[in-house]
Amino acid sequence: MSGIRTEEVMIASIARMLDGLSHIAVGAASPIPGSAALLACQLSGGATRVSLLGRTSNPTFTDGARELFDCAAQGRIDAFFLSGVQIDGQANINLVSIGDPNKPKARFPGSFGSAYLYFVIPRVILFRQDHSPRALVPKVDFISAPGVSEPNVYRPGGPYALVTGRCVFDFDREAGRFVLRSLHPGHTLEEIKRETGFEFGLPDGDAVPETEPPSSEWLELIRGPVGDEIREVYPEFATRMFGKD
Amino acid sequence: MSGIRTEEVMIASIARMLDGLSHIAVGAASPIPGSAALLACQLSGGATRVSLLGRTSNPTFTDGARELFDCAAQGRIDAFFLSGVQIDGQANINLVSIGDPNKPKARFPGSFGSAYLYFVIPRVILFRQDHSPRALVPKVDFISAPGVSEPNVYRPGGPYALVTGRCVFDFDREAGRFVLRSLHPGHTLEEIKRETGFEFGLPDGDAVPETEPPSSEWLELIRGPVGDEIREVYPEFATRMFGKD
Amino acid sequence: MTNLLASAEEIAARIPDGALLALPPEYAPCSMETIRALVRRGAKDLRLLGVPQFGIQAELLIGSGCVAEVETAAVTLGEQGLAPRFTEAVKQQKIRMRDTTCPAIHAALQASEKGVPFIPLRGLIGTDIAARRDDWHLGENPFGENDPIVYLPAIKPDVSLFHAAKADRNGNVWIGLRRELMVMAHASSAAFATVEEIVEYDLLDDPQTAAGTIPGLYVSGIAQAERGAWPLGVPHLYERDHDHMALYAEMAQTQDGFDAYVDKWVTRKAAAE
Amino acid sequence: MTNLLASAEEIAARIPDGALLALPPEYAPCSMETIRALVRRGAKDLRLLGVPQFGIQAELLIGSGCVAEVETAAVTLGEQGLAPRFTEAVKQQKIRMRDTTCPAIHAALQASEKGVPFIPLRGLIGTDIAARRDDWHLGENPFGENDPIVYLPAIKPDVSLFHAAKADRNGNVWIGLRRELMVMAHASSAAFATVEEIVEYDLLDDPQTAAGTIPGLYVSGIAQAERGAWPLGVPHLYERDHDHMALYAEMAQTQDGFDAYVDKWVTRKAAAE
Repeated sequence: MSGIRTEEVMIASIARMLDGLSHIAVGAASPIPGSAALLACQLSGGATRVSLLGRTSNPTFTDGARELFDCAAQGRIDAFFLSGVQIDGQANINLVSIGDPNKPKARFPGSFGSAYLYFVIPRVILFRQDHSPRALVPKVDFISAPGVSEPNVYRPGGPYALVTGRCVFDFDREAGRFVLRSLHPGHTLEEIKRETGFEFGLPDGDAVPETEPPSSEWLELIRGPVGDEIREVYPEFATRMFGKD
Repeated sequence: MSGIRTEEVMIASIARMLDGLSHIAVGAASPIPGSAALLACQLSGGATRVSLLGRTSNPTFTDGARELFDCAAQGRIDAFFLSGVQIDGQANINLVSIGDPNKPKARFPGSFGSAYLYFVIPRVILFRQDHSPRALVPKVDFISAPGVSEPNVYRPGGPYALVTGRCVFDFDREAGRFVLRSLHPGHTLEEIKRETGFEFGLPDGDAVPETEPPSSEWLELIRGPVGDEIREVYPEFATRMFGKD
Repeated sequence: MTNLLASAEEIAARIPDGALLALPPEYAPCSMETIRALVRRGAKDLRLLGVPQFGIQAELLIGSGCVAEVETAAVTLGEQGLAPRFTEAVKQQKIRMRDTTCPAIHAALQASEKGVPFIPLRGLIGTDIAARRDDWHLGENPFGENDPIVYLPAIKPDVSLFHAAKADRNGNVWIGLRRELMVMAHASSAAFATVEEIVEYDLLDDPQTAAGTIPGLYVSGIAQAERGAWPLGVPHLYERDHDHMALYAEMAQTQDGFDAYVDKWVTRKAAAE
Repeated sequence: MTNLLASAEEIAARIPDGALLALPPEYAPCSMETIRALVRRGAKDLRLLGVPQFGIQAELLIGSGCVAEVETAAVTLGEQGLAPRFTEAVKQQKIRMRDTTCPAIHAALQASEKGVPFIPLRGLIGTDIAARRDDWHLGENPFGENDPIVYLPAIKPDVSLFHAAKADRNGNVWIGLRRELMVMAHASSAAFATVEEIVEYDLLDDPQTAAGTIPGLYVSGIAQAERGAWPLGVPHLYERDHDHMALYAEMAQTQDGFDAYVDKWVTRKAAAE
């Protein structure tokens, strides 16, 4: 099976971080993490529960839109996903605007639930396919949700990793910075340094490992049952990735 | 139609206070007010809504046990009913115990929702068939819910009247005391003074009016459809009052 | 994953001594079969939370010496009168009694459901309930002026226990309009239910049924128990057994009478099955 | 009593200029027919509250100059991209924008539902959302030590507006799993709904249906509007019209294009009916 897409490398990378978790929730505008979560569910034989925002079939929740947030606050959600129009080296994310928020140069949809879920879900995985200095900045223009908090702030959750179209970073919560974990096949450390606007750490040892690409078995799942499931919420993504229904 | 029972005089007295209201709620252990509310609903041609705690048919609420309280707090309930093992002259009610609450001489069920609903429902009608110095006391041993509050306490609701087996009192919120409104047929002012443990005001004018007994039309409603409806929640009361189903 | 348990006995075995145990009132289906199993297993030091009030379910546990503390808005047998074992236990100081009021319990459970440490509530000020609750805080509304309001700490039960008409094999439990059972399950560390029937389809598949269903996500274990709420009722299935409740109310007037009731209806009845 | 209204037009006539108007997101049924009627009647100075986020429903009102202020967690057309009229209105400062986050909206509506002036919420601290909300209060947890927490003031909408699959003649509206619509109705001074169908039985009579029903007590008026959510969808009835949404997203890139869209799909379409 050839022609592995960047999205599929990202899906596999994220799915690996979800192994063994009980309950994964997926928010708005998250087709890649959504696919990763559905893949993790497939790989677990159904033991991993996935709550996919916007899905009408197989509802997890029966108490309305607030339940995702309440459920997370109760500690019943192990992993979630956030992106940002900007992400900085302290894992702050910006989903709102570029420039002065009162008279922005660019305006984006808004913060959704990030300002809450980033605090309460243990394993928040950041994702952003476009890996460029425009996206990965030294300091975000607007903090939708901060990567780290003062020690007295209640915060059982926070950033765990950042998966881009070029590489995977771990987030070191103690040090408050990203550490490069692996380079996607075909990408180089020099490229990452050039395309990343923030400082990041390097892994111990001589070389940066390569991101393990999805096996043919995983690709079959991604392009088969996962693709079918994700189509319900993300029809355009599914068509672009996997063709018409 | 002869042989009007005390309960029926009380039901009629309370129903008169409910005329024109939109929504009346009835709590636990309240068969007499419940019957009055159902009578008011009948008299209104169904325009008055009655929410009867414990009734399974015709539910008003669909958000669980909290909805009665939330609904009241929203200002959507016009009238409610409370009783007390003791009621005092400031309309404080006691539903808990006699003597030291840590080692009570007598213990009763508890305060139910009184400590809340007495504050937020505009027209709370107190009822107590047993009108004796034991029940109507100078000062309650335990305040389940206070009749009056400090001016800075949020309190859109409060006591409106007290209906006993002998008479009807209005409650004067400004003065913080009860004023005798009417004597049930066959009862005298001297008797009320003797049987009431607290001080109360007298109406202007020479004589205390007589409580208007229920008309034969009202009695037909009470003993007919109202009795049928109240039986669902209060089968023993209905059997005692109206005979077997 | 929800455990599919064989009986109420197995649920009772999973409710540890000393647990803060949330139970519904008489009229939301109560798992009386598990209550009896708790009596049989000799549970100790339970702390009972009435959501928001109690009847015979608390009576059986209190009279059997299973209870250390009770927090509730009321304990009553309704038209069968005062709850005799509760009344005596309070008078003899055999249990710690924490009086409260219905909406304070609902609100404090909602606080746990939302993962907030407290929730404010109107009313309450000037009551002897509030005066005797040193765990409540009389604070100010920061958005008002000279506007006192009570702050209630969140209540997070260790276990909530209830009965329902039906569940499925994924642990989803249909509770219909008894929404307080859902708040209890959300707010508690563990939730157990007995049910009249375990159905073979998924209750979440049909949107009509799903709207009244607690997802298995919140349910630690279920067991089938037909007529498991008896002598209480289940809406639309069977009525509260008023005659039996009157029998209980009479027998429980004394501890000896209560013990005879338990012997006949709790201990021996189970042995005969 | 709920008013049985003849059309979405009559609902729009009851939503006053300047109202704080709560609307569901694209995926909980939104009364697009009433949104179009509001554009036709030239509503002014509406303050929109997204519960918790917006799509085309806010776009149509903003682009038509009906809106003074927007409070929402997001505005997006989903897979059809950014919301062009919203984006331009923010950049040109034509509307007051109050950024927030989903759970803060839900919590603030629950506060109104409970009749409390505020509710605490975790998270939020250190965000620029909180830094820019001078109506939020950074306080302390009185039950903790050195434990800061945000206090959110209750939000009480003047009107909430939504669409649903069915209602009955008593004003009861079946919303199934879209429970946030119930919170909106509880929390608002007035609630209006368009529905696909008005049924001739009482939705509260059947306990299965009742569990997903907003009682008429909270509903000021209903009107039938078949396909009233279009181009959005109604779960289990019809899908969001992705092709039409793509057409909208393309036309609305400029104000002229948006005006042409409104002329064709809002103004003229109604005149032709």
